[in-house]
Amino acid sequence: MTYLEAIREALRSEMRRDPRVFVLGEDIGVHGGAFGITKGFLDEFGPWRVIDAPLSEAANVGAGIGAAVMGMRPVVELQFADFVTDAFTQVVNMAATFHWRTGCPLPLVLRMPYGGDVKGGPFHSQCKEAWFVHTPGLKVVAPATAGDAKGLLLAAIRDPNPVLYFEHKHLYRYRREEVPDGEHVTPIGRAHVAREGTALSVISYGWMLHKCLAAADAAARDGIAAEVLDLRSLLPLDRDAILGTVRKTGKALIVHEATRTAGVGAEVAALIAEEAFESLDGPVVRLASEDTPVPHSPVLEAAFQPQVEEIAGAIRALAAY
Amino acid sequence: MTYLEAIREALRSEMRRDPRVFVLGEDIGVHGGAFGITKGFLDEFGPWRVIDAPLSEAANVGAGIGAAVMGMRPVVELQFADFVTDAFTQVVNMAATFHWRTGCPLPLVLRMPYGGDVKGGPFHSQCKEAWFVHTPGLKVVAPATAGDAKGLLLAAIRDPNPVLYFEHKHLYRYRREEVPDGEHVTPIGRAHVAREGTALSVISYGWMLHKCLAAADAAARDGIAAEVLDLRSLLPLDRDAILGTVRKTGKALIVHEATRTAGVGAEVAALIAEEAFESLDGPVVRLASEDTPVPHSPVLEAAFQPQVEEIAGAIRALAAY
Amino acid sequence: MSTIEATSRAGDALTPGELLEMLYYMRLQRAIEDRAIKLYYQGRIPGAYFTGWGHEAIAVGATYALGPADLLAPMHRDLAAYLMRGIPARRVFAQFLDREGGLTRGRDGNIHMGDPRLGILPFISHMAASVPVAAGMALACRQRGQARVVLTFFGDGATSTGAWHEGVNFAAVLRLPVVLVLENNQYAYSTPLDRQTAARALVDKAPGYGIPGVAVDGNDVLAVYAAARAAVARARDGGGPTLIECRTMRMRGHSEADHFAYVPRELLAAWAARDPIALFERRLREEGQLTAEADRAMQGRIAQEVEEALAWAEASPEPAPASVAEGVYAASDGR
Amino acid sequence: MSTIEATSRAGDALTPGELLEMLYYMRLQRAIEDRAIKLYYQGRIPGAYFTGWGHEAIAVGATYALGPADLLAPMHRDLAAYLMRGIPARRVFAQFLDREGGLTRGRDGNIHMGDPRLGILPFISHMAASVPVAAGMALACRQRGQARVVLTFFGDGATSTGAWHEGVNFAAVLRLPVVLVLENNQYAYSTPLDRQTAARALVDKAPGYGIPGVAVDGNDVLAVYAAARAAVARARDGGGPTLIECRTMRMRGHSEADHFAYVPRELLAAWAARDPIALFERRLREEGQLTAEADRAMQGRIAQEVEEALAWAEASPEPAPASVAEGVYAASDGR
Ligand SMILES: Cc1ncc(C[n+]2csc(CCOP(=O)(O)OP(=O)(O)O)c2C)c(N)n1
Ligand SMILES: Cc1ncc(C[n+]2csc(CCOP(=O)(O)OP(=O)(O)O)c2C)c(N)n1
Ligand SMILES: [Mg+2]
Ligand SMILES: [Mg+2]
Repeated sequence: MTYLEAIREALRSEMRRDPRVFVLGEDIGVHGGAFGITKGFLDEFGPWRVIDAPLSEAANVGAGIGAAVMGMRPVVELQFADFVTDAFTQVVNMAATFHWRTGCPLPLVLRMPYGGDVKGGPFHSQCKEAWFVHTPGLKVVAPATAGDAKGLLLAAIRDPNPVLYFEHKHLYRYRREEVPDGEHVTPIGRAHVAREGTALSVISYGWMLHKCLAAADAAARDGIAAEVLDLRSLLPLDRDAILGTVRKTGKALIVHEATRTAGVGAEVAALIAEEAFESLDGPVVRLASEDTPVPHSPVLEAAFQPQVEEIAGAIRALAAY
Repeated sequence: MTYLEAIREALRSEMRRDPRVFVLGEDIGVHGGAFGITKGFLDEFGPWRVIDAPLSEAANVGAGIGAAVMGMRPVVELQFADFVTDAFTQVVNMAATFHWRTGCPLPLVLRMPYGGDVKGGPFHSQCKEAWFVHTPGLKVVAPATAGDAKGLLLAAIRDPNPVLYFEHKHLYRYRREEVPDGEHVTPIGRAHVAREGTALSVISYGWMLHKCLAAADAAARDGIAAEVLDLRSLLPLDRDAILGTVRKTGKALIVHEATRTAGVGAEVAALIAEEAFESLDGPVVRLASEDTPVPHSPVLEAAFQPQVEEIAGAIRALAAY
Repeated sequence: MSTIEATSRAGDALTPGELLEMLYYMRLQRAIEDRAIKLYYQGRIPGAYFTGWGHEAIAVGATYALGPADLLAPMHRDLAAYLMRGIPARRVFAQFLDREGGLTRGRDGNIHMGDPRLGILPFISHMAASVPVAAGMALACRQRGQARVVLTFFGDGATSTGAWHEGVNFAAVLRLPVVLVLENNQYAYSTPLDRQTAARALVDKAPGYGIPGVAVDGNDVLAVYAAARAAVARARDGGGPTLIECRTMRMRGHSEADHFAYVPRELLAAWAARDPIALFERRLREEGQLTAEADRAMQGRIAQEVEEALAWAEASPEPAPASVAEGVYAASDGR
Repeated sequence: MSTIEATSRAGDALTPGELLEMLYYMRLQRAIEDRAIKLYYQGRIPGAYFTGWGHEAIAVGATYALGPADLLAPMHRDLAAYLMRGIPARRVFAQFLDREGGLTRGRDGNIHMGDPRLGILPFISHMAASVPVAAGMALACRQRGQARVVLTFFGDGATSTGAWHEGVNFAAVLRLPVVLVLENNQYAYSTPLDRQTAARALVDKAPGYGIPGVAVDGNDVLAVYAAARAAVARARDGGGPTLIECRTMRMRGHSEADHFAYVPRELLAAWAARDPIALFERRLREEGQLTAEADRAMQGRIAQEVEEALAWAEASPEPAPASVAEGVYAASDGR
């Protein structure tokens, strides 16, 4: 099934399994959501579990928090992750600190359709996961495959903490994979070795993971065996997996779609430079989008984002270091 | 004069110099601001240049943007930097992208009273500068001394871009220094070597700079000559100064008050690990606040923040590496 | 237009015991705050200290209208509401002193406290941030078919925030069982009402959300109670939210560090003559419900409770520094 | 209550030439969008494409009330407003095609455009984010003693946002020269009005901000013009903001990708019979202001303009990939 279908199926199966789970967001009921993820949900679950909300992100996220305080398990859909800036206080101040202040759980999921290559421009394409990774009390996940889209959504819904689930819009229909049936839960905080290798470690997540895999294939034709690590969880990061792969290969290339400066790659690089320093046989290299807003023009966006060629080039350069 | 007085004097002198400069914020007129920075301004400049605004951060920042669009030079005071989350869309979407979208300048300053050791707790003490450092189109500065408080505020007001001016509340009255009279402008993007040394580089900013200097003094008594770099500007970072000091000493310890994960220190460490790798004689070490909200209890806050002892310990350990 | 001025008195529906209980909580709030102000000036309360001096009739009158299973999302001048819904005075003092026994165990300070287990949402600094959350709490009740009501307090300044607007609108559109109590104390920090809104009255905002609005004398505990009782009943019956504008005056500085020179002293004097506790005492005395003996007994009880509570709080330990990194994430949802 | 229903027609105050100019801009918007829809279905417009089909009377009627130095903060269904304030059609097409000749030079897409040099604030996606900015533009005029007015447009959905509330309140408190034009087209994407607000009418929000509110037929360009002209005059005279609710219907999908099955077809049919351009044409014909000859000439002119504009846009180059990192920061303020 597609990445999009995996999200839909995970959401539907959790709503069938647990009556506390419900969805809330703009245009998700009658219309089934801007991307059609909740199509058919209103008929199956009714208007109190599939809530068409007004155009008010702070209220919608806040209402999710309130319902979670009462023991429900809300899944709030942001129509585009970009609009979370209207709900920022609720996310980073109200939700993130709630358990720490009260000792009570806050089982809230925010579905964050994010990322570029959808001709969306600066306000429909952003990758701002680093903001939330810098916010203690939140968890942040970003599946790259249909299987993890399901597995991480199940884990997020069952987690007693606020989880930001970054679902990549370009992957919705681009990825189609076998997805295990039934109880397929991907634990939060566990990275995945997407490709084994020895020459260097390529660390990525989301849409860029697939470009990294393609670049690793290209490098393999030159005899370079790159290991590719899919982070999957961004907060908490899987320190053991990151340090493990770097200790194994001695070199790290970090690739993400978010803009470079102070992105998640900075944290990964810093972690490596501090804790795997003795294993390093080369600089910790980052490849990321340019430090600009996301351009609307496809021509510019292609120049903005890391491309397979560029990643392959960086793999070769680092391998040769 | 104190750090606080330096801010007041800089603001006042710019308002006298340039009729386009005005201040806007909650309680800044009749009352002179929560910290008294604009005391007397209403009398001197009148109600259209010292604007008491309603309790509405999005409107206040948005109004600043609108005035800047029209060629004014607004300085918007957030009562506490923590409340910028209510204005997030205006800052990161409207202001940050404005020049890029239009080619026109947006000379806006946001005054961000931030930081802990003021018994303020989780919603009056945060250090969230990294969010903005990850937002292309903004500039971010964080003076540690009264001189730079003045110099960077002059630079920020004269800059044609939106500048977030992080003024540390604990430093308001804690720091008292000679401040050069008149045209004393600290260029944005230039770090400052606050102490020369050869054994290792301690890189910091804001309130922690002073703890680093004290720790360096302590280490000096053990014969360790630490160089201390005051970043002053966080976006853009002074790459040359950072790489220069690390190339000189071969070791870097980064210290900040913001929480550790994905803080500005991560970017600095990543930069070093990528660009100064060959000069490194030891791991790039970060010392930062715990990954928790800022605790209100002074006992807990002391445990939360990096302390001089701890920094001195890290200096000794890294020097001995 | 749905705005009406509530003038009815509901005193008749309350028993003498209930009336005295209301007075007790008003006095208890005042007594705790009185004591806390002294602690503050002794430098024993870390950080800022906020009181609800002048707001006691609102906190007590509104909260008294709630049923046992109802929920509360208070603000920073409603101490009595916290006490009435089950938070003991000793934990309040421990909270003020940043002790382990405080509601937030030293994590947050002053009146930023609550207890979800008791149905009390803790307040955070960002004004009106509780309003959408209160709507969500009401939503959960509605989803489960529980006839519970959520009462939330906020200030005149808070009505200018986007969070307030969005939260009220959300509750109104979904006809959620929320009671919206506005504590209009004429100022938001130093900002007077006419710099906060150009509306003739804040209650005029109600029709813009399609909800009833009512303005009451916020210094008259029974008027507040009557309006809240009607709003609670309406909410419980599926009638959706009501906005209750309670008009009062903030009788001290914004926080105790604030000398509030910006407030005209005549304004304060005029309101001081209408102190909500004194007004209610006079009425109860005139109606024979507060005898000199009952009065003395209540005062004695309160004095003793305050001192015992403070002693308990002072004996509560400081939080352990070694625990600083703990408690950020819940390990399980406990259900 | 300050809300009144505007029924007056201001047509008398306009010359025949002005009336035809209004029709011209309404038709020009329609013609450009008509052409752009074809381009969209040919896959030549990258990303989403939004039209203002049905909104033309609002865009033109309100904008026509502005003086030469006035300012505009439009939304995503107001193409005519951009054109009337000086943005040439060729740059609009270049914007739609993401070309270097577009207003944002390919940086932003579709109608996210403007030109501060022409006094037009570019719209961004976040609904109502322009409203506080419009207030700030008006503030700058007020600070400089300029008698300029800022007119801003927003949708029914946008009124639910915190940004809208805060911006309107800010403008009202400072009595800034802002005209607030609400394009109530019954839907926000798939969300019908009764799921957006419980208010009897959106214009009922005005008294909550202490500003006048007026509701007009948004398909009657002269009714919109009359209301806007009064509001512009009031704003210019220091009377502060006015809320004008223009009632219309979104006649196509939210964007061209949306099949809007959620809109009852009878509703669309009812509004289709009241197409704002057809209504105005009929009136002008009946009153003899639009002769068959003038009509043909205007249609011809528009057709030619559209094709020339599109040709220019198509000849405009794609942005240079090498320029991708440029233009994030201004080097100087150019003053
Ligand atoms: C979003 C936000 N902005 C600013 C502040 C700073 N602040 C704290 S209380 C206050 C005034 C609150 O006024 P009001 O809502 O009327 O409540 P009152 O204190 O008068 O009871 C301000 C401006 C805040 N807490 N939250
Ligand atoms: C803050 C925000 N949330 C969600 C969206 C997604 N979105 C784009 S347009 C729209 C509906 C807008 O409705 P309205 O304001 O009535 O304008 P209309 O499109 O009907 O003219 C939505 C939900 C957005 N752009 N901004
Ligand atoms: Mg108040
Ligand atoms: Mg609409």
